Amino acid sequence: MKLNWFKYAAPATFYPLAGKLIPWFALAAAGLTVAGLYLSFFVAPTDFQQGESYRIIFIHVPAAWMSMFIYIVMAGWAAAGLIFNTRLSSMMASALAPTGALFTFIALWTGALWGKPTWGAWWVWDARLTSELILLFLYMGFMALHAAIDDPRRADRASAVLALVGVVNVPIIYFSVKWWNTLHQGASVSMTMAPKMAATMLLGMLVMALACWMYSIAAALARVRCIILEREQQAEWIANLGEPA
Amino acid sequence: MMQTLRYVVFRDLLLAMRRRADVATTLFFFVIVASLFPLGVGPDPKLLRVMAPGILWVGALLASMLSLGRLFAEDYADGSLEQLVLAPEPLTLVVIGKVVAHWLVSGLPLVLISPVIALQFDLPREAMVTLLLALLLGTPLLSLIGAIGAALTVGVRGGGVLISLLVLPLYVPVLIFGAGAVDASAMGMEAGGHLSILGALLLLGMVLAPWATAAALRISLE
Amino acid sequence: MMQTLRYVVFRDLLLAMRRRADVATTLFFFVIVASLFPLGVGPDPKLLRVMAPGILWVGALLASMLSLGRLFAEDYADGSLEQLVLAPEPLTLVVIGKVVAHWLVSGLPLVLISPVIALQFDLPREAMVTLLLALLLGTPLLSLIGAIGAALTVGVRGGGVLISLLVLPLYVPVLIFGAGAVDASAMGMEAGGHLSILGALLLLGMVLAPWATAAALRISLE
Amino acid sequence: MLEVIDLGCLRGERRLFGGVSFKLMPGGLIWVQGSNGSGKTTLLRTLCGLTQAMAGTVHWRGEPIQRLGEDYRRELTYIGHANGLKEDFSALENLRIAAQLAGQSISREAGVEALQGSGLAGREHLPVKFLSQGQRRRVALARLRLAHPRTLWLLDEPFNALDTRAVADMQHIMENHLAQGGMIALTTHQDVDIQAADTRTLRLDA
Amino acid sequence: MLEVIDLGCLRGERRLFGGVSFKLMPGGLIWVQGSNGSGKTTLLRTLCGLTQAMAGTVHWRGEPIQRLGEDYRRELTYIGHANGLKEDFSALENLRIAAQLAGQSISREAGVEALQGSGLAGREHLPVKFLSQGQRRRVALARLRLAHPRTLWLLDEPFNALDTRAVADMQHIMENHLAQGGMIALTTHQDVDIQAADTRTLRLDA
Amino acid sequence: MIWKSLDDFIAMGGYGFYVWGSYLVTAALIGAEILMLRARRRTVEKARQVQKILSEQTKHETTT
Ligand code: HEM
Ligand SMILES: Nc1ncnc2c1ncn2[C@@H]1O[C@H](COP(=O)(O)OP(=O)(O)OP(=O)(O)O)[C@@H](O)[C@H]1O
Ligand SMILES: Nc1ncnc2c1ncn2[C@@H]1O[C@H](COP(=O)(O)OP(=O)(O)OP(=O)(O)O)[C@@H](O)[C@H]1O
Ligand SMILES: [Mg+2]
Ligand SMILES: [Mg+2]
Repeated sequence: MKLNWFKYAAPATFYPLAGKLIPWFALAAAGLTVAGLYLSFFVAPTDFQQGESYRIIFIHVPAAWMSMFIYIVMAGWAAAGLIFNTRLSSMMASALAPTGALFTFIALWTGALWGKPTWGAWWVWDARLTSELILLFLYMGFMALHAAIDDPRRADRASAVLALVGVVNVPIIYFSVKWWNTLHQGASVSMTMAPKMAATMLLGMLVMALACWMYSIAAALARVRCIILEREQQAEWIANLGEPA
Repeated sequence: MMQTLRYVVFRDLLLAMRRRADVATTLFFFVIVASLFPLGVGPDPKLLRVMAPGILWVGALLASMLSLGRLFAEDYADGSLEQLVLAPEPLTLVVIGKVVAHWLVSGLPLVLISPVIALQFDLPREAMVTLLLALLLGTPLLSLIGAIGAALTVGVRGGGVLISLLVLPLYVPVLIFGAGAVDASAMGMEAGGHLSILGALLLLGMVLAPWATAAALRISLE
Repeated sequence: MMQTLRYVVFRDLLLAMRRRADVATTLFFFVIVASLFPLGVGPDPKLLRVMAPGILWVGALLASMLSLGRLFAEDYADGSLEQLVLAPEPLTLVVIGKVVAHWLVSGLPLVLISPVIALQFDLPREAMVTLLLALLLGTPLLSLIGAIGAALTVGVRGGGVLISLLVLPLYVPVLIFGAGAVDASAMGMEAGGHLSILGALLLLGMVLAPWATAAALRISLE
Repeated sequence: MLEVIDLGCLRGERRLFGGVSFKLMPGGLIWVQGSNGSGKTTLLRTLCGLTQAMAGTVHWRGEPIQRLGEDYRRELTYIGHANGLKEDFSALENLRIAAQLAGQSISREAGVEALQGSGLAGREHLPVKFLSQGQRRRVALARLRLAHPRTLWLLDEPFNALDTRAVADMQHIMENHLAQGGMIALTTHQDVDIQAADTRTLRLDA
Repeated sequence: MLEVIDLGCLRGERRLFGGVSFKLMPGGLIWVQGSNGSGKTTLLRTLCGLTQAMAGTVHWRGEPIQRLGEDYRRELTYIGHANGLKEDFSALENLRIAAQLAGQSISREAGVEALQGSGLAGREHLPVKFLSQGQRRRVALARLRLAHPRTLWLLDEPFNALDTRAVADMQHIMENHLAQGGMIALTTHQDVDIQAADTRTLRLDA
Repeated sequence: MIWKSLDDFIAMGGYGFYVWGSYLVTAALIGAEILMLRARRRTVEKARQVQKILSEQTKHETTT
């Protein structure tokens, strides 16, 4: 029987490559985190309005950014998998989802912890908060659908359709929530920060964001390696991989 | 082509007629959700008037979502979905037919009964008209979006609950603009903006959703 | 006897574990419904605080109701309900087992997550405790009542929606006393009265519902 | 021991069968025959108490089965048109759980053995939803291979979807059961030749 | 006209079959054989395009069926394990709607006739949920009795649950179809002897 | 230096609970993800090992 082995070829070549890349990204993530934390806690000055509570920003904003970026990247991979029928793309998509959901949760969690001292409430139904919450639901939907379908190939393709529908919807949701919120008399507080962000603050935030990037890449690569192994147990190249390290 | 569309709509409507209880039940569900609220919240009329658009729309959302199970799951279980997919017509057409039937059975009745419920909540007359229009634009959109979720969960056991996780977040814009329109109108403002956005979303949905649904169905049947 | 009970509970829990998504999904459904209401009604925290008990209870009602489909319908469709009825033990016992499993899967998680949602709506601390207690008493009652409806609609196609028609009116007392308790507590009043009525209803339900469910099942299988 | 007296059944406004009487003694097999729709399934369901008869009674060891209730069900295995399997459970789990609920708890090993005997070796742990039509039927029928089988077997088209080897196997199992004093009421449209001390046929559409 | 080239299929991690090749010409019958779980259903579903093959192609009149799409489906009737009937519709409604959707609209009379031919006289208007297992199968198979049948029939265990008379009837219908230049791919565990110009068997678990 | 002492650093100007609550939970979650990845990796490797042994056995059996 002749199988379309070229479909499997991609994971076979990617697997060792990913293995080599992971340590570098992990290292970069660790280094940048140390640098970022140093900037956030020891260099950045105290905010004259919010006091020290603002230091949550250094984790909150990068996490919020990541949550959105990762969704888009994930949908991109899913689309590639759907269109070109490449297995690796779909695997990348499902490898990204948990990390994306994690950052979404972190953004929500840190936001809530920031909200209590600044607004006096853990949660307000503000546009940004609400759309972030919905983003979490979208991630959960993606993962739940993927988990609910047993045949991995089918699961890949079904959840790819969902991710694409979601990507069309995320901007719509974002703007609708924004508009919804401003049309009403509005929440009693809004998210305005100190007038001008100090340069060091911005720098700290950027370094932390970069660290998050590196971490996400490393985590996604590590997960995709697991997925490859799980799904391609039968393939010959896996049998020839040799002993695990 | 048009004929196949007609047959599919006819089939699903006939099926709904056979279980006449079903149509009534979606309606009833809507009415009950709308009536439970005053029970849960208390009878303050001012408060109720403010809450009314939101409650009505959430009720419509949930009612529409609950009836999504009927869209493909039963056809899958008894093997007639296979036969539909094997029909010598584009699957998109079949999907459109089923969505139309779904809307006629579970969307339209809500639109028609909504004025009565609006009365219960003492909504002003203009708000009532806006509510009717908004539901007329919004409920087909709910059916269209819901069809994608229903197709994705076909054959997935426990799909009934999963569907809600997939579909409810996607319903959010409909909810916001729908409730926003009624709200604006209840406060004496212009609701045209909201309604035209709803209309635009509906157009977008009509173009994209059947196609995505057909793709999802094919994947689910593999 | 106890053994059969254990087997039934074990079976249904294992089934739920196999579709792990299901448990999480009921939970998420609850969270999503609770989040939809603010989207419909608007973000005013004062208004939301007033509505919170109602919203939470309606969410719990719907989540519990949605998962009723799993109770008997699937067992009926695949023929295992017949086998359960033919088990050499009283049917009431089997029913109790299934209700317990249903509550563990779809009631208990709601109770556990409710404080988080209460936080979102900014409920005061005492109201949160009352909410927890009320849900702890109320959700088993929802499962018990729901089982009767589920048994009555077994084998009735499109039963999923019909069930809501049968069950929701019966849920109303639970809703009223449940939301009432939280409401009272949020306004700084004593919630004990409401809670003890809930408790009494629960006792009544535990005695009557399994028996009624068993009878309904026998009739449905004829 | 199973005595059916003048059993009759209406469906809708249609008389399905009437005046059905027979006795089934230990070691006895009754083959219910009849064309499609003649009421074989209805008869079997009545025999196990799932359906109420319109006329006549079913006695087990001299007592009406309604009165016996659980005591009757404890001596009976019914396998209907539907397999009664949970798609998400593996074959082994399905078998063990079905046995437990029927009060015939079995060990893991016994379960694996019964499944292997049914030709499902290597698929004991595969969720049933992945099994083919015939393999599912085999899982359902594996209950009949357990030690200490129930006395009375009511089997509705047990050979449906089975391949020829599996049919022969089942036939063998039934013969064994009968030889050990069991009783079987059976419907099937296939021609099988089960050796029993006391075989009779009952035609419903005669 | 139906040409299958080197078809292969994996399920889970299991190779179901591979290297399946055959040609089916007008008047030809192919009987797919194999024990339970050998992949017969999977093969038939692949032939009608419901399942994607892992390897190999299926050609119809020289073109791959994926490319033909609707044009292929217009020449094919597939009847699977599931009957595809709506329980709430009567037999007649089921038959007519199935025919309409398949692009073979028929009149009421033609429908009644086909059902009566299937031995369902007097039950044309009964909701399918009241029919017996075999009667349901007959309703599904009544599609094969319509005038202007499709060229290619893919039948998965068509004789399941049918009584002997109905099996003989179906056999006759198939022979007619083949005599008129139709093609049939069939799976069944029962022994049937269909007369065709060109009969071949394909064993999947050889 | 912004901080006068370790206590001062931990107190975060009275916002310690919120700031550390954010950072520690984040660290815990990321740590959990890493651990879960490790565990997943380990199970996969183990499964592979078993598979390998099994396939070698069958190879052996077929050759003898
Ligand atoms: C649960 C609560 C919260 C959530 C879900 C949340 C979510 C988000 C999201 C999604 C972003 C990125 C938006 C963008 O880049 O356009 C963001 C940025 C930001 N958030 Fe939050 N947030 C929360 C609470 C807070 C609180 C309480 C504050 C401060 C009082 C805050 C301050 C900021 C700031 C300053 C930014 C950066 C804005 C920018 O880059 O333009 N957030 N948040
Ligand atoms: N409500 C009803 N009205 C009229 N006839 C009915 C009704 N319900 C059931 N029937 C008839 O009762 C019979 C039920 O037969 P049953 O299922 O017992 O048949 P069976 O002998 O097992 O057939 P098969 O060989 O096809 O399995 C069918 O002929 C059916 O048409
Ligand atoms: N995910 C999976 N993992 C392993 N095996 C699988 C998986 N999915 C399906 N299978 C196997 O694929 C086969 C499917 O067979 P198919 O339904 O085509 O059989 P069949 O020849 O029609 O059998 P029957 O005569 O019983 O109808 C079964 O043997 C089943 O065990
Ligand atoms: Mg029968
Ligand atoms: Mg098959």
